[in-house]
Amino acid sequence: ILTCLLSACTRDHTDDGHAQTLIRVTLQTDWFPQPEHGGFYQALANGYFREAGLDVEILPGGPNAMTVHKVLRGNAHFAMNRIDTILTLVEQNMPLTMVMATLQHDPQALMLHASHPAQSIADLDGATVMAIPGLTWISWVERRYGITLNIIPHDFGMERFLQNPLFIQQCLLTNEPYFVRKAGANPKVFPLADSGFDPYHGIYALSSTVENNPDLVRAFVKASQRGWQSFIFGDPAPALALIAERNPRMTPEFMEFAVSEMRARHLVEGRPEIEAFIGELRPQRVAELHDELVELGVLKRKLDWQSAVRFDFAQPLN
Amino acid sequence: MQTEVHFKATKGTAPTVELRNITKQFADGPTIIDDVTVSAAPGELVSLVGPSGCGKSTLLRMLAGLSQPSGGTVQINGQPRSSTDTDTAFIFQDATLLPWLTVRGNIEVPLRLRGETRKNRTALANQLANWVGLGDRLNYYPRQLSGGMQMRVSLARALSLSPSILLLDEPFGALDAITRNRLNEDLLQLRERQMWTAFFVTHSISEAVFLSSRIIVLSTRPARVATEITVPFPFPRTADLRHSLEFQKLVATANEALYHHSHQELQ
Amino acid sequence: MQTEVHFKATKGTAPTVELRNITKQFADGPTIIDDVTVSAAPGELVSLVGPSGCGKSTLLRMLAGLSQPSGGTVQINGQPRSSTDTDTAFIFQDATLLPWLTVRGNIEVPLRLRGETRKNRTALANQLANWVGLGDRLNYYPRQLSGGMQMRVSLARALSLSPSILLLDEPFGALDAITRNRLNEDLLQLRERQMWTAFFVTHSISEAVFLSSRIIVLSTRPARVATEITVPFPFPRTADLRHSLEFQKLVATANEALYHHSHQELQ
Amino acid sequence: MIPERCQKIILPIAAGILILSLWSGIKAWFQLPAFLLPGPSEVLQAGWNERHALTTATWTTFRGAGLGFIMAVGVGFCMSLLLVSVPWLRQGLYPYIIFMQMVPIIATAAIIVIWLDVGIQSVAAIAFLIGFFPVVASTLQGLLSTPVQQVELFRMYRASRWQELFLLRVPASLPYFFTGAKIAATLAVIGSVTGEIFAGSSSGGGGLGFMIIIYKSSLRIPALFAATFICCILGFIFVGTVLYLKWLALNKWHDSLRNEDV
Amino acid sequence: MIPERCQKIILPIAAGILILSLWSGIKAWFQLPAFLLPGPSEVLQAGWNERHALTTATWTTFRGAGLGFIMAVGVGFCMSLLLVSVPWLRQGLYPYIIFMQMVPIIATAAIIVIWLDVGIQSVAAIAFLIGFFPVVASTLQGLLSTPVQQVELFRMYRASRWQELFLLRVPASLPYFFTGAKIAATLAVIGSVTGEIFAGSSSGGGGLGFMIIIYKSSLRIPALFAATFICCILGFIFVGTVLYLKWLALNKWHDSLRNEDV
Ligand SMILES: Nc1ncnc2c1ncn2[C@@H]1O[C@H](COP(=O)(O)OP(=O)(O)OP(=O)(O)O)[C@@H](O)[C@H]1O
Ligand SMILES: Nc1ncnc2c1ncn2[C@@H]1O[C@H](COP(=O)(O)OP(=O)(O)OP(=O)(O)O)[C@@H](O)[C@H]1O
Ligand SMILES: [Mg+2]
Ligand SMILES: [Mg+2]
Repeated sequence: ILTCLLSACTRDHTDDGHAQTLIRVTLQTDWFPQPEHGGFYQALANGYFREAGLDVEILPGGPNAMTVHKVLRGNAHFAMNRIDTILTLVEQNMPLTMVMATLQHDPQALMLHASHPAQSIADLDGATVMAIPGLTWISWVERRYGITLNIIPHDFGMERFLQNPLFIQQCLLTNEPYFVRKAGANPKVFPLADSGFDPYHGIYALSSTVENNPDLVRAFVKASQRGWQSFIFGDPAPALALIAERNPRMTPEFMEFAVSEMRARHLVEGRPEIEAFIGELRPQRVAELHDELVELGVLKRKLDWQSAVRFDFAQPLN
Repeated sequence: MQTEVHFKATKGTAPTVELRNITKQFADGPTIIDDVTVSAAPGELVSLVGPSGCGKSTLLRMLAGLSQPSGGTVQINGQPRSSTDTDTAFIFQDATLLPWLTVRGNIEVPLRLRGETRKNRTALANQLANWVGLGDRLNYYPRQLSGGMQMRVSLARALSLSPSILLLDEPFGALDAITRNRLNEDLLQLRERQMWTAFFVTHSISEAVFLSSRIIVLSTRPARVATEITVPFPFPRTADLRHSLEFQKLVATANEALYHHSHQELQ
Repeated sequence: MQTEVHFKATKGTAPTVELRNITKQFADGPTIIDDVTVSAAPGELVSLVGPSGCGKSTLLRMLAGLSQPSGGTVQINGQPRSSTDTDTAFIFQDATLLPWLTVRGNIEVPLRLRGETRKNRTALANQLANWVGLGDRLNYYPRQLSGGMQMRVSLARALSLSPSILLLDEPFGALDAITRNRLNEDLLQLRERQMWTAFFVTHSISEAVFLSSRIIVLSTRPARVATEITVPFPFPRTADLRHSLEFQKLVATANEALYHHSHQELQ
Repeated sequence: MIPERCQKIILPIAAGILILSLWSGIKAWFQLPAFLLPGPSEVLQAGWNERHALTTATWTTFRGAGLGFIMAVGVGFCMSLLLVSVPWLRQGLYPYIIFMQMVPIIATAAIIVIWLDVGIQSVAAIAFLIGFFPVVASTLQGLLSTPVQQVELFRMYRASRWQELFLLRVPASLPYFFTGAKIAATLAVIGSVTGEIFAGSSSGGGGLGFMIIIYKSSLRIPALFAATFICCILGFIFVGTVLYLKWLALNKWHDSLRNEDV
Repeated sequence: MIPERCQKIILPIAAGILILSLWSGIKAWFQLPAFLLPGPSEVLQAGWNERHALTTATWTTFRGAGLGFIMAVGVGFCMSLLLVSVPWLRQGLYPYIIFMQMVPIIATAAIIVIWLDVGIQSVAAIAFLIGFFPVVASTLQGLLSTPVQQVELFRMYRASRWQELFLLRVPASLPYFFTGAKIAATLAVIGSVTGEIFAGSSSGGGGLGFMIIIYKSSLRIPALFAATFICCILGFIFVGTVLYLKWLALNKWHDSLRNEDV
């Protein structure tokens, strides 16, 4: 049932060979259109998908949008998530496979007021943090630094941060700091990546899609890589225009901030020291993460993680 | 100036109705009715009189199948009554009108339940409303009616069908003497044309004498048949009967009987 | 075996009550009451009789201040009535008991409202319940009472205070003749001890003659004072009065008057 | 004295003005910044600036809530009829209807989105789920509260169950039904907004719940208040409609509407 | 025939078994994996595995919901009394009570939490806000539906407003009140869970709402179902209590409870 839609596409593909017809592909993002999705919009705007024979539709997400289920039910071909989530899902026998990275580094961070005495996450023992309960990083940092955090659920707002000089909340590097600064606060951020918790953000699909349609996946990955390449190193304007069109609340100023933050922190292409390329998934990093997750008890058992990630789709662009 | 009401002729003939050795007790309370046996021949109108609270309404409710006797049986044409087997009209002690329906609507209720066509319903409701003197109040809601008017609507409603059994629980109690007498006479006329067996609860002995062929006097705590008075006047009766000496005499006798037999413990 | 009820003595004396040129019209309807003027001297009991639906209850409601006349005034001791100025007890045409209270609770309602102590309340409720023949039903809920019993509870409730003005809307209509007569007599006795001015609506002319000093006969559509009958019998009256020839005669005359004056258009 | 009709308009307006000045007063007194409590004028301004987005959003929410509300009232009403006519069904099923109602929207939303996918159908389903029980609870109570005497009257005339239901119990239960419908109307809007928050999507223009999340996550509190305010007005329209229908149905005969001068 | 008492127990159990087998049946028929629809046994298993966390969570939620419910019923009841006694207040304020109900919690959550801080008080406040209106709507309708004749009786005896309210209108409105309370009981648990989503805390063990987000964000669907199921049971206890109190208050005199054999 799940792949019904997909197989229809496939037949389309084989019947018409390399004719003009484009293959319809849907990409489910994890939030409303925003610069963090820039590479895909860039690929769309600059026609990279089209050139790869794909007619890509990018679906917006939102808080609590159950994107995984969309993929599982075959309503979306590709979706975004962190590798640690994918591993937990695979642990529950969900047939998912990650095919490329979008971000080499985790954009999540903790946001504090600059005046806050803490200098790193290690100083936060016993602190109250507004975060999404149940996320992997919480147990990670607790374990890593031997601290306990008092988690209060995230309300997707920043009013309480502004109100309370000792308030700490989970944020995206590219997002909340901009707004609170604009509201007059002076925030500082502790990127979670600094704690060693640094999962890939990536694109995943149903394992069956990956196995049955490697060409489609390859084409999609390649076009996406091109999009990201152009977005980060070239002119992001086409993507930003598209994003602004679909999400009118994206102001140029905000998007500029987000893009500059992504560039400055090398979120997409990776920090120089790891010598990665855009879209790359590296077995060693996945293996390390997997082991740590098992140790943390986030994963209850060891997985055959190689089957959850395909490293061969993303190749360096020449 | 009475309006003639053209009721439908009843299909069958009136049934025999019998209460046999009825006793009644509510849950954990005392026995209310103790071994009451009363019967009405086809087409007969039997009056029930007795002190307030003795159990008259309860007897009618059992006749209607709305309440089950604790002992004894209710028989109709010799068969035990099941609640749905005979056309019965019941004029409750209080009018029990539906507050969201107008006079017309309330009178039409039984006809609607019987699936009568709109045209028939309207025609009959008009006639009946005129008959009870409410022809100009057809569109009033119950809350706009006086107590007596409400009872008259209830009467019209009960007679809109041609029931086989008619149970009347003080239908004329809230009416002035003149309206009451007129309706008494009309009821007697109706009796000639419709075929029903009726039980009639009243507190007016003269009304009982005028209308019925037998008067059952009940005693109280518990209700028992104290005495039975046969009214010998032949039918059809007319208004003039009331002025006859025999009538007056019988009313006096009946009053005596009621006084002696039913109110012992109250005196 | 009547129970003596020891009512509190009324503080003041009974007031004069007057209806002056009262007219009444409901919203967009016809005129119901047209220029009715009636008065009752202190301590007098005035009966109102008239055809069903003529406007008797409406008149009482205006006397009670529950309804405002469209024209004319209600005066008490020469002052326009405001709805809260005089102790008034009203026995409604239907019992209007509170379904969640027992007989005792219902009788006690006015006493509770007056802030009577629990002890006094209980004592008086017992007496009154005995008086209306419901001494053994004190813990019954209204739904467990017969129609007549409910009216008697309503009567006991009305008399639990010693009102200055007593308005009775067919209080005995649902009672058998014997209970009715007894309560009539009790009411007359009470009248000697409590000081109230009363208006009494009834459909029984003999009851009206027995109880009141004047009978107002109303006509209908609209209600007007058709005629007034003065009852010459002196107080205190006893049950024997009913058997006197004068009494019977007056009842007959009054019936005639009612018949001639109030029912023209119905005939 | 002021005529009654005018009072009914003047009093709420007066109360509104009072509330507005209280609002401004509190803001001024505690010197609350806009992100905690924006002033009325800021909200108005933000609402005006966002008018295009908010108009589409309102329309989307309106459809979701309307659909959910109509379903809640319709299905709830039918369910009450069913439950009152079939006692064993009532005894067997009623506990589970209560049960179902307890499922928190956040959990339901997740499951509903999984089953129905994101979109108006999910939003409507959530609004339906949340408004359904009040209708059933109220209407059922009304249907069961029909005076015994009236029921007996119908039994006397050998009314079919059908007739007893539609000619007697249903009209007698109307005051209760409308109370339930009023509650459902309130909950429909809030339900659909909450539904959008948890299950909404921006495709096809998100609804008010979607806008609320967007404003909240970009710290545009005056706009958030404006969107909230529109939710209120929307709900108000729903409730107003119910109240008007109630008036139409009951004013002729029911005490509650002649009792207004208590 | 089976005695009535037994029926009241047997029928719901039978229905329960039916529902369970339907559930398993659907799962088996469509071959649904656990993340789409976990089977009853999986849910049970997950619930058992999580029993410690869930027990504390249940207790937390219970307190929040209980407090919120008591406040909703208490304040709602008092508010109805106030609104029925002061007509101009009713006309002026009622629209705003409806209004207030429409505010999605997410919009006010920040303010509530800033004022009251995270913890049971905020959770209860949110539960209160959600359950308040149904009580007011139902009770007010009941208070206004008192038969005119009974009101007149009290006026006759020059009952004070106070007496009219407490000796007449309040008892007369009980059937309506309990309907409202029943709805509020349903909403209290939902409210508390929603409250925890915005104002919960992991210290002192988060409530069921908190657990639900955890399970949801880590995609542990069977555990999510188990937590939801406990919400239902909790709500059931609330509603059961209300129904029992209703029975105590009404069985002596009200038709709805003698009508059960319809
Ligand atoms: N709210 C109302 N709206 C319109 N008409 C009304 C209203 N209340 C009463 N009436 C009319 O007023 C008239 C008098 O009613 P009322 O109850 O006073 O009669 P009554 O003399 O007490 O009759 P009964 O002896 O039958 O009790 C009736 O014709 C009735 O239809
Ligand atoms: N549900 C009940 N539970 C207990 N007792 C009841 C119930 N219904 C009626 N009774 C009792 O049954 C007796 C008879 O009542 P019923 O209504 O038959 O009297 P009645 O003869 O019609 O009196 P009335 O002339 O006053 O109408 C009364 O004593 C009453 O208290
Ligand atoms: Mg009776
Ligand atoms: Mg009257």
